[in-house]
Amino acid sequence: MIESYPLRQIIDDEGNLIDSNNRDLINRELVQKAYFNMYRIRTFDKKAKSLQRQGRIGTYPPFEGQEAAQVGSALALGENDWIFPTYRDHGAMLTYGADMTRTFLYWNGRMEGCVPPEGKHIFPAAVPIATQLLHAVGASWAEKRKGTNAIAIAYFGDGATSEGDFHEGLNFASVFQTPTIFFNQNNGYAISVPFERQTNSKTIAQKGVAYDIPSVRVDGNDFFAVYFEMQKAVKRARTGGGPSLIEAVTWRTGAHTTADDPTKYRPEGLGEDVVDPLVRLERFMKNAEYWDEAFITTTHVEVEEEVEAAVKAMEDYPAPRVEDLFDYVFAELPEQLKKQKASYLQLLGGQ
Amino acid sequence: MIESYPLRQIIDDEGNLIDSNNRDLINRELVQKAYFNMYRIRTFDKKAKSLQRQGRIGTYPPFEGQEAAQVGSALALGENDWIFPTYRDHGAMLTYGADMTRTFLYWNGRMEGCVPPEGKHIFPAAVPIATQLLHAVGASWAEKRKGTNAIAIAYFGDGATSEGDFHEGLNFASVFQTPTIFFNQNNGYAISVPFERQTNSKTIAQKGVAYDIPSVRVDGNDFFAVYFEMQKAVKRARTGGGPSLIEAVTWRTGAHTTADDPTKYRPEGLGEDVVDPLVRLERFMKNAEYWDEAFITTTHVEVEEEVEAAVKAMEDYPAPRVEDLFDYVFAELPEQLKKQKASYLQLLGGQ
Amino acid sequence: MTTEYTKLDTATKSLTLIQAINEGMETVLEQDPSTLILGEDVGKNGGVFRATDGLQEKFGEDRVIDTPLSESGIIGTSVGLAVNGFKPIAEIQFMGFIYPAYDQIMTHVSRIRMRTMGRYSVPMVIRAPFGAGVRAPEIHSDSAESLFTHMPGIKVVCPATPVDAKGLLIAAVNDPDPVLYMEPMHSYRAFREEVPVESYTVEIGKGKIRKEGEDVTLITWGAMVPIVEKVARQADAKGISCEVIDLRTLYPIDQEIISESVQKTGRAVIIHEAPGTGGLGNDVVSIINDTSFLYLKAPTERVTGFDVPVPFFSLEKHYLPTPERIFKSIEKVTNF
Amino acid sequence: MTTEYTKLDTATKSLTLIQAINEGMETVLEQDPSTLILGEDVGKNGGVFRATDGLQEKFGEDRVIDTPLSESGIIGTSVGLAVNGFKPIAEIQFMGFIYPAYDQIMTHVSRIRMRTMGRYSVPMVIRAPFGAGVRAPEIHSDSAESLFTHMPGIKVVCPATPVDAKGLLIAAVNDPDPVLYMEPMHSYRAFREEVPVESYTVEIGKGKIRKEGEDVTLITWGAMVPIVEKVARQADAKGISCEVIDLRTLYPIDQEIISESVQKTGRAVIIHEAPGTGGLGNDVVSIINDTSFLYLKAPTERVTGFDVPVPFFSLEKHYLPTPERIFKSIEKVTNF
Ligand SMILES: Cc1ncc(C[n+]2csc(CCOP(=O)(O)OP(=O)(O)O)c2C)c(N)n1
Ligand SMILES: Cc1ncc(C[n+]2csc(CCOP(=O)(O)OP(=O)(O)O)c2C)c(N)n1
Ligand SMILES: [Mg+2]
Ligand SMILES: [Mg+2]
Repeated sequence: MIESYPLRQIIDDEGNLIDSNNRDLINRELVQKAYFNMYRIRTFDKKAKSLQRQGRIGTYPPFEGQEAAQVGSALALGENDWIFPTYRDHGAMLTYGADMTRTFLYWNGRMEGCVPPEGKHIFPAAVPIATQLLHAVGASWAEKRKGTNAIAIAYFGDGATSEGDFHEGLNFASVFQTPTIFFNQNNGYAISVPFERQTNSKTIAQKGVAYDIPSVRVDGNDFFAVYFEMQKAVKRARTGGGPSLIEAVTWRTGAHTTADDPTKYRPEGLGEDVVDPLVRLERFMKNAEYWDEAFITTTHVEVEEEVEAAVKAMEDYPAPRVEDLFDYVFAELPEQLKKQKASYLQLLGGQ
Repeated sequence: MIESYPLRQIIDDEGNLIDSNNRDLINRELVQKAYFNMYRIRTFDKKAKSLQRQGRIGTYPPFEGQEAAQVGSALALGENDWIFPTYRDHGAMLTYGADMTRTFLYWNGRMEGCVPPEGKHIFPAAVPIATQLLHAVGASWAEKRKGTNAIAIAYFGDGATSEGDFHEGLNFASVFQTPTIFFNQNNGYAISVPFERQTNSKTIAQKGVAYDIPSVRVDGNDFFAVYFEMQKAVKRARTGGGPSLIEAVTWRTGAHTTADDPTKYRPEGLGEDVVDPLVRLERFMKNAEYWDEAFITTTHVEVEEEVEAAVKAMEDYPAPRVEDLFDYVFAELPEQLKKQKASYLQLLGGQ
Repeated sequence: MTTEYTKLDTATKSLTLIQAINEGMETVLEQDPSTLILGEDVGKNGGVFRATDGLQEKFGEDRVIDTPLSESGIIGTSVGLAVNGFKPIAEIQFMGFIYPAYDQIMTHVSRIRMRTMGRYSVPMVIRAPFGAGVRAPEIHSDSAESLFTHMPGIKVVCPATPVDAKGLLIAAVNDPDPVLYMEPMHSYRAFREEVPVESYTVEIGKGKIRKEGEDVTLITWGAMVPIVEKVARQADAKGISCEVIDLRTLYPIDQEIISESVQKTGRAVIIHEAPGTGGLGNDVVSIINDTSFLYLKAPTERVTGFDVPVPFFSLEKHYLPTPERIFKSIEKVTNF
Repeated sequence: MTTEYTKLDTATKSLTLIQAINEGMETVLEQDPSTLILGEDVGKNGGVFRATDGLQEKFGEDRVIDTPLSESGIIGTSVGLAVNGFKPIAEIQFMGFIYPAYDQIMTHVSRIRMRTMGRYSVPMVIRAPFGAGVRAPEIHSDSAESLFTHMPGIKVVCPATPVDAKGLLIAAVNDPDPVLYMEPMHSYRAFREEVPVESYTVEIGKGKIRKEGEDVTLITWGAMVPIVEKVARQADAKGISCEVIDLRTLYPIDQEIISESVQKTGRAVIIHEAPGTGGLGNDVVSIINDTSFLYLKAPTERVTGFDVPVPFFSLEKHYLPTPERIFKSIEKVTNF
């Protein structure tokens, strides 16, 4: 089966174009967008880890190593599309337009972190594994019913493919031919469980066969490969071709979360041969003469400033309101809840 | 995909051997066992429908048309295997050794109907769709752990393939290489929903690809095709080859249950071209000179007597004990339940 | 504004409960193009109980949708449809088959509004026939309301009569929040009532006094309502005047109707089908404890399903609260 | 025979709650070759909380099994293993992730013994960390006991201390019926206790008086126990003598320990983390109503999580019962 799903690549580990025919697909604008966003979310991720270590935010699941997959997929989307991410996809969310301050707030235990910018269809990160696949199917089904050409993308990990909702999501999408992209980041591990013990198939892509959903396997650390395969799937979805499954093979460089210790379960040295996707892009930029020191410097300065500002805004954010515990459960507070709120606020007030 | 899963057949609709090389696979004993069991469960099924119409049992889901699939699969099992059936698989259960009186009792709302004969591993029929697949995986996993060569078979319908438990079951079986046979009866409908709207794949067999589970598609109305494909899967399971998926393509001749009206949803005439599996077997017996009037007559008499006796035994069965409502919830009655039982029995006694 | 149907002066039709549900759905499908029905066998077949009979014919396959056999799928895709402008009415064929969708309901349906501070919401209705007494196979007869009244973020309603069935259905669809709409299977075709032809709503969160009385308050809902009413009349005949409250909404519960009645009678018996332990009856005991302690002349009684799984149907009449058990409890609170 | 650990005169070790759980599992894996552990990350990783630390190393991959990420799969295959001679100890990583397995637990785990009249049974233990207060992400902090105490056919236990943790774990594994074993995450490493080195059991179905008192009975379990004990001591200091009951088993509940205490004190406050509506607190109110009505000097109070989903962690301290809320209720029942 694995032969039916070769790993699609555009650039190799050294940053060389594998097939020179693809040269024309790539231009400066795209390369700079890729670099800017990958560098930006890498910086965010590093900052988040360091904030966690200092106790300034809660447990945090780093996405280091998955930047090409997250940026490559998010940049291929259009304005009116929908994204349904997991807890590890804040890189994709930020790229698609999520607010960075709010993203920090999310990891600081604030529900403000789930509220997307007005007009952006960014669903809050799904914590219960694989549940969001069905939401993406429903939201894109709604677009199809409305007759727009907007689509939805569901992000999920290799571990998520073991849950029933993965299966039910792909089956619904296929039966109703919804414009949904199932974007899998196979980062080799679900916490401590390696992909080989999660399932017995050699690829995730082949799972699309069960639903007759077109599927590909792509090098998830190759920004261009991800981006171009995404474009094909996006086009298929927009033009009535139904759902697609993309397996982006990548690697979780760090721990599952800041509370996890991968030395407990990951053989030493494993993954050391994986070339960091940002390094790979940099190599390509240098090889293909896209390297522009001025752009790089500006990017670094700009991103550093943005991240610092977001951290400051997060820390200066007004304290959570106790009222928020009650006010959003229903559109209107039921009588009982009103009483619970009033009596608790009174107790707090009296202290 | 459908080309990869041709419908395996041994005899055609006219009861002719398709490939004469297979002649030696078949012998009188097998033919008579097939006929006896198919005729027996057909008679049971007819009786059950008629009892339901007379209000002598409750709602009943007939399996008419699926006898070759149920008998062909059950006869391929060994003494110590486990079967995990659905509500529509009483034909397979009876063939594997379930008690007929108790089977009638089941459909008369009696839990006695769930108790298999001592030493027979027959799980009660699963009503919540697809849940039993996981039980079969667990039970066969237990056999593997014990080092026996016993296996388990899970029966399920086409509709069941849409549930998450179908997926989780196949994934577990594949990961742990359990000796499990997933035996699907694709009878064309899940209540009113035709197979084409249940899933978008042309076959159920191809769903095995998702787990790298060997899968075949077999003519489920051809007793021999089912039986021989089952034998292969059984052998694979017994010899450490892990799970198999068998799609037996068959047809639900009648209604989903006695409470269902298929004319509401099934196009007139659909399925009329399907040759009844018992007729097909009879044709083969006649063509291949296995027809033996004496055997047929004895079988009919014997089966009629057995069924009548079972009906009588069901109707003579001691009335359900109110105590049974309480006594089997736990190994030992908790205090509260003891009180509930005592006070209810007292109330009943006082009437 | 919600109009109590009793105030309507309008043409009526004699309908069973399930016909009233069907009419309610027809009404909202007509009124609101964003509504759609989805579930197993709801389309061509019109539902295994015929609740959606004729609706696909009238509104098309695009509005009344046969789904794959997949409860988590039905609810999970409904979430996506609901956040993106549609109002799904999802049918779960029997309440005992809602469990595969429990995760989606618990972690998403009920939480999306709160976690997004109102940016997203999922106005949807989940319909589910429930209850024992119709000689159904295993798992078809569960009463699972407690699993949802304990789940913050979803409302739970349960009509007992055709008039309430239509009005609560329309109210549930109009509600900005998710509503579980429980249908007492046993009452589907048990009796008829004159139901207004036009559209109306019954307010969610309000119980109804089905019968006034002075000595004991009987609190119940769903298929137990007609049974309790009957017992109440028998008790009256024996000189114990019973008031019967049909809760109609199980969350948020109408605390006032309970406390007012119990403060008047001083005695209460709660009757429901689900097992007593963990049953909603305990919540009602708490409400009485909290609001009416000093009025109580006797400890509150609960008459419920026993703490056992709903049995096979040959024993179900012993599982369900019987008139005898109810009456015994009425006597007990009266003679305390 | 069950031996209350207090009767043991034996060597002890100072352990945290999670270490005691680990020891309990080690004990049963040693004692009974049919036991096995399965779950997500329980093997090589030793569990995300290290509850199964070292066990795979000691007992092998065949006894301590890393499964795919699939809760229904874990419970469903455990059913098959259990009916065929094994005793699975299934870990659900956090109680908020038990919902995908709810169908398997509700329709099979809890019903197999009854529907087969005892021919098949599923002696298995489902372990699940639960509760808020540890700054965990969404869905990681649910207290879902009511969804299981309302489910006939399964027992529910919840240790509050290391000694109970080990003893209840061994009892749960030895029990012929399925047991949900709830682990108060917040107490995992909060304190230590001297725990007997040898094997012992704590009887399922028996609560424990953690502190004696005369004026008010405080009833609680899990991570609330140490908090309630502390409030009780403070109340004592202010002249209100509090008795503290740790239920330990949530089903079948120890009615006697509740009624005896309340009949002595005449006042009760129930404290738990789950939302009040549908919470187990209501069952306790019913037990008091049923057994001790005439002894009551004040309506029973409940201090619980509010009727809202467990919030993001910045607000969780407001969601959980606080010492202030508990003390206010103690005063309320005292001054009634
Ligand atoms: C239903 C459910 N079960 C368990 C968990 C606990 N959990 C959180 S992340 C995770 C592993 C997910 O692995 P994968 O899908 O590969 O995504 P990754 O973390 O590698 O991005 C687990 C088991 C959960 N969040 N939800
Ligand atoms: C979880 C669950 N959902 C719904 C049902 C109601 N139901 C009973 S049988 C059935 C159709 C099953 O179709 P299929 O799997 O093809 O089996 P068949 O009845 O054709 O043998 C449905 C929807 C159920 N029993 N369990
Ligand atoms: Mg992963
Ligand atoms: Mg079928």
